[in-house]
Amino acid sequence: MTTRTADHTASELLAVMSARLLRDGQVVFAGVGVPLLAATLAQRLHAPGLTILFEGGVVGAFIEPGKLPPSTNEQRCARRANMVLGSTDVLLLLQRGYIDIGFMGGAQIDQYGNLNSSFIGDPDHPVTRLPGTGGGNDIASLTQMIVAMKHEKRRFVKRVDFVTSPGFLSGAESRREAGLTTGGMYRVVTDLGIFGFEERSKRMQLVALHSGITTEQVQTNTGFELLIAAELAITEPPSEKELKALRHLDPDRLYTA
Amino acid sequence: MTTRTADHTASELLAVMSARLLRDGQVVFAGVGVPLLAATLAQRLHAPGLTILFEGGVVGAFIEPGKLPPSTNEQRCARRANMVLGSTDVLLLLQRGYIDIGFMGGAQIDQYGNLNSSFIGDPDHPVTRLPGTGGGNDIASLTQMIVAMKHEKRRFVKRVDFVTSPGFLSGAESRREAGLTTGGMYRVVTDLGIFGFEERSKRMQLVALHSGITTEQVQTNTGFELLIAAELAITEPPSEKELKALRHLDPDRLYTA
Amino acid sequence: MTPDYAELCHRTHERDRSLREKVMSLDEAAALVADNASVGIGGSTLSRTPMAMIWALIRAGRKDLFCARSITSNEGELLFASGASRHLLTSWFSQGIVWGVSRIMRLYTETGRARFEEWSHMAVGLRFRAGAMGVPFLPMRSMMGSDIAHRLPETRLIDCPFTGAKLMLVPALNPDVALIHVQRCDAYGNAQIDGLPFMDLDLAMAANRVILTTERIVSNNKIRRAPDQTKIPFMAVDAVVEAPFGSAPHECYGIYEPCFEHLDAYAAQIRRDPEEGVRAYLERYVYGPKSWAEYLDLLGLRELLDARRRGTSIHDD
Amino acid sequence: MTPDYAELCHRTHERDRSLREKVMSLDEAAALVADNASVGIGGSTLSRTPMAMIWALIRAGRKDLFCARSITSNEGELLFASGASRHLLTSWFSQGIVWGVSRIMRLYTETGRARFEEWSHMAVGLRFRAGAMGVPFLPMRSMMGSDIAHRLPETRLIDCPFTGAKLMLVPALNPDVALIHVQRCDAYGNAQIDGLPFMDLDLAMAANRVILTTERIVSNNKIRRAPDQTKIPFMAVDAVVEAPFGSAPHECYGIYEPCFEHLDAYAAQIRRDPEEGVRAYLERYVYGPKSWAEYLDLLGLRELLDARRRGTSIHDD
Repeated sequence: MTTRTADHTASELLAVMSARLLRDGQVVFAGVGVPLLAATLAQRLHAPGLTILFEGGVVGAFIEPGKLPPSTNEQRCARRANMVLGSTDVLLLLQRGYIDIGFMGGAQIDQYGNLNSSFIGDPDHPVTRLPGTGGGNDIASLTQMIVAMKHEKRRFVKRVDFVTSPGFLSGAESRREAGLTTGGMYRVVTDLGIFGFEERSKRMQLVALHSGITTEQVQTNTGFELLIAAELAITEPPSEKELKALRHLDPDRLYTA
Repeated sequence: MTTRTADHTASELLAVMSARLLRDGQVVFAGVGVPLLAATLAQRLHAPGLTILFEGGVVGAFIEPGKLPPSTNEQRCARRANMVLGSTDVLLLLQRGYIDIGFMGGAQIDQYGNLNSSFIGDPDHPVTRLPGTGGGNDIASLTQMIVAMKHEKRRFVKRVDFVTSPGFLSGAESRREAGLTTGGMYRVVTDLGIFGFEERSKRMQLVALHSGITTEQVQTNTGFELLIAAELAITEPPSEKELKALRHLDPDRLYTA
Repeated sequence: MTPDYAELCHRTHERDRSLREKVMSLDEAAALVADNASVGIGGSTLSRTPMAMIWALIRAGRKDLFCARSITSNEGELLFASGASRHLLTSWFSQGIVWGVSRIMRLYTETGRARFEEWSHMAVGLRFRAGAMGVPFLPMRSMMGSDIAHRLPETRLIDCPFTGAKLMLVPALNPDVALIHVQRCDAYGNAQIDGLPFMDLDLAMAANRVILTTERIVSNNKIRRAPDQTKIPFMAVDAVVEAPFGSAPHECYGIYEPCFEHLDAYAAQIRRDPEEGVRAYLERYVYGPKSWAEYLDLLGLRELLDARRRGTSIHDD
Repeated sequence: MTPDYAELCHRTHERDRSLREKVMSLDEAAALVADNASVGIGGSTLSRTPMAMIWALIRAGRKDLFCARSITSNEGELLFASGASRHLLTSWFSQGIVWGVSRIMRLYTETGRARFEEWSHMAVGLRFRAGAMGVPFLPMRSMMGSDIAHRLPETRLIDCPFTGAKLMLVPALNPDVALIHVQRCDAYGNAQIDGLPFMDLDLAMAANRVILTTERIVSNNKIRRAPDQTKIPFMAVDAVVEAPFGSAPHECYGIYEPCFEHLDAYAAQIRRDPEEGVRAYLERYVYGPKSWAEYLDLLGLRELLDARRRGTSIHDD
């Protein structure tokens, strides 16, 4: 699978497409990497009143071009923010209902939007021990989610090896029944397209293809049977303005290589 | 009953006698009025390493002579303190076990050291609605207590009309059984003497008489049968040095009239 | 009282939480508070009392507010006597220990004209904190065994599922609106608080709407130069009102101390005749003046200057 | 794990909580931490990591520490590789997202040589907070339904006694000792923290002993001029160690940023050969130097100056 074109990298595509999903006035809790970059991009381009929060405790962040932090717990995140809070307290803002969108990357996702960032293989004898949840579980449990990730068959699986961050669990009402009465997966953005979740079954559903990508291509790169929205959209390719702004933010290609 | 002598007022006696009970190095949570004054006096006289906390959120307070605050929630309490905290957090220090002594005044006390500062008479149809607990209930529930109050028969009753701040409840193990597994009444200081609590029954016990006061006088002014310690002490009258320091702290007689 | 979680979140989602200017007048802010609303009042006793906002609500004729405050001083007397509130939740209610037991509180509660609902100080704080955290309760270890808890059917005594120990659970308190006075905030509502914060941070996050009064509105740039000094985030704030001496005759840490002469005179007037004393006070100081500035003029420049001289001294160490 | 309350209070009462000087050397402070102790580590990821103290504990040959930290970077790799810890509780463990998945973490956990106990970030925070509050648990609304909770027998899922809703209870975590690095504190341990506080305030109050390292020891007079800037009270602190660049090669807000070149080189060395790479690193940077100053000299003045130049820029806005 290759979506890298002469014009932009897959990561750039992810950042631009996810940035477009954010609306002015929203309050967005963003993880490090593409989410931080995309939220900052949205803020610079079409959503100046977007409020960005970071897990490190930053409320109303303003990231400086070329000074992207290596995690959301660095002083670079806090510079010229509106407020800094303790880590627990910033996560409690999610629990109190202050956040519109949680926005993060994913290592492995399944048809119900459950994310795994803990174990590949049997958790007791893992093939790979991944870095873990961080605030991911909290964010995914407590608010509407956008996930940005590269589209690979091994990452889009029928059932994740381990539910680190809950999507719709086993679908239908199971999330609510587990005690998670708010939030849930809203969109998954990949380098192939954009995905929602069918209302009743809560199964992943292709809602938009990126320009030049076919439904077959997406299905081929997905480890479970995809639902396809009745009205399937085609996204506009990243504009020059978007890419220019993005590259201005991340000139060292820290997150967009 | 009169204990006002040419030398000092009853409040001054209370302040001096309670100050003497405090030891250097202790951490004392002090209420407004005589407790604040006595703790500050102890700090000036014999316990320079005494740490004073106020309900308003002050840790390691240093009160200025002549600038006693009208409550422990005023900026005068915070001036040159080591730390200020939120009200809830300073009370949580009690719950975390950081405090050696809780120190407050009392409106009405009973033979088990229960304090009433809420209702005189039937709580549903009170003769007098008093100002209430403030942090009193929290302090008395969570740490060893010293109470300083004027000795009057109507204030020393067999059973308080209402348990605002728990002493030993109905005595013996009842405090522990109610869930209060730490703390309890340590000393009651009045203008007649000093009182402890008998170890098993948890009934109030006279442990020291102020100079010139008789056991009979104390019993006459007490609404329940007092236990008398086997070795009854006689306190030293307030010294000139103590009274001078006290009057220096409260020149306007805000709390020592 | 304990809100359904989805409903609580829904109320928050409905609010405009974006970075936007929300400066308005005392009267405009008063219009955000409906009769019968539950109102959390910031500060404590004589400190950072949102007096200007309470003053505006009484003038606006607000009725039957359910008010909650950590410790209540004579602002509670004015709320009762004006009819703005007939139900106050607090841990302690009197003008202040040096002025003795409140005659107004006694008059209203002993005759059943109003209710003083008593919780321990920490319980009030933990109820706001539970509200701020978005949880339905918090556990604590006081109020057990006392008669206070017996009068509060909303408490629960449990055996800890981890240790078996007895614990008191207190329910979240999420007021419809919080009134908080601060030293400074920007036009978006990013607030800095100096000195004793009391329960204001939890109260702000617990409430479903926050009205800030502030001694001074500062630039967002000033806030963003020291984001670790921000105590209340703009997201939580719905109205910003600049009200100099907004706590007078109470104090505002680092700026002014209480107007003690005024408070002594008030106390004496109440002592002489509670009902008539407070009526006359309301007439003269609350209903009488045409504006907050005119109210301050009645307090008197000499006393305000003296309060300010005493208050500023903490910066001179 | 959840302590008996009387025992918890007893441990606190036994501590000398008086206002006293407690300045000591890194080695003296390291002697306060026993093998097998539970250790809470302040800061998060690359920020305000108490690196000097961790460095001193590894050099002192400490074994089998149970460590807990909000988010763990390469200090966790050094703890595992040195044998100082074989059990780390955290929400995320890798050097940092830009360096990929930690090869050391993988090596140790996948072969069962050490344990990475994973809780959600908020759960770690609420466990410290419960510990700080002196309650056995706190309720929360995440971790439900996920596989994380299934691997944690210490959690409890309850029906809320107030609302009937499902809630997750997480138990208090009261480490034997907390290691916290701050910008400044006085000789008594009154600490001021600039910038992101992470979980350090709760951690300090939760722990049964606190060791502070500080960029600078300041006078108690300076602390008392701004008591509302004190974040950790002296009462909670048992040792104060002055350690300039005490978080290097990590950062300390407002003073220096991370030494990125050093961290990149470290990552490359680990990538080439995890086992040998970390061994060589420990030899050169931890066991090799005679003192903290000599360690800093190995990091290199040029890189420290550059880190400082980048770090101080936040004060220039």
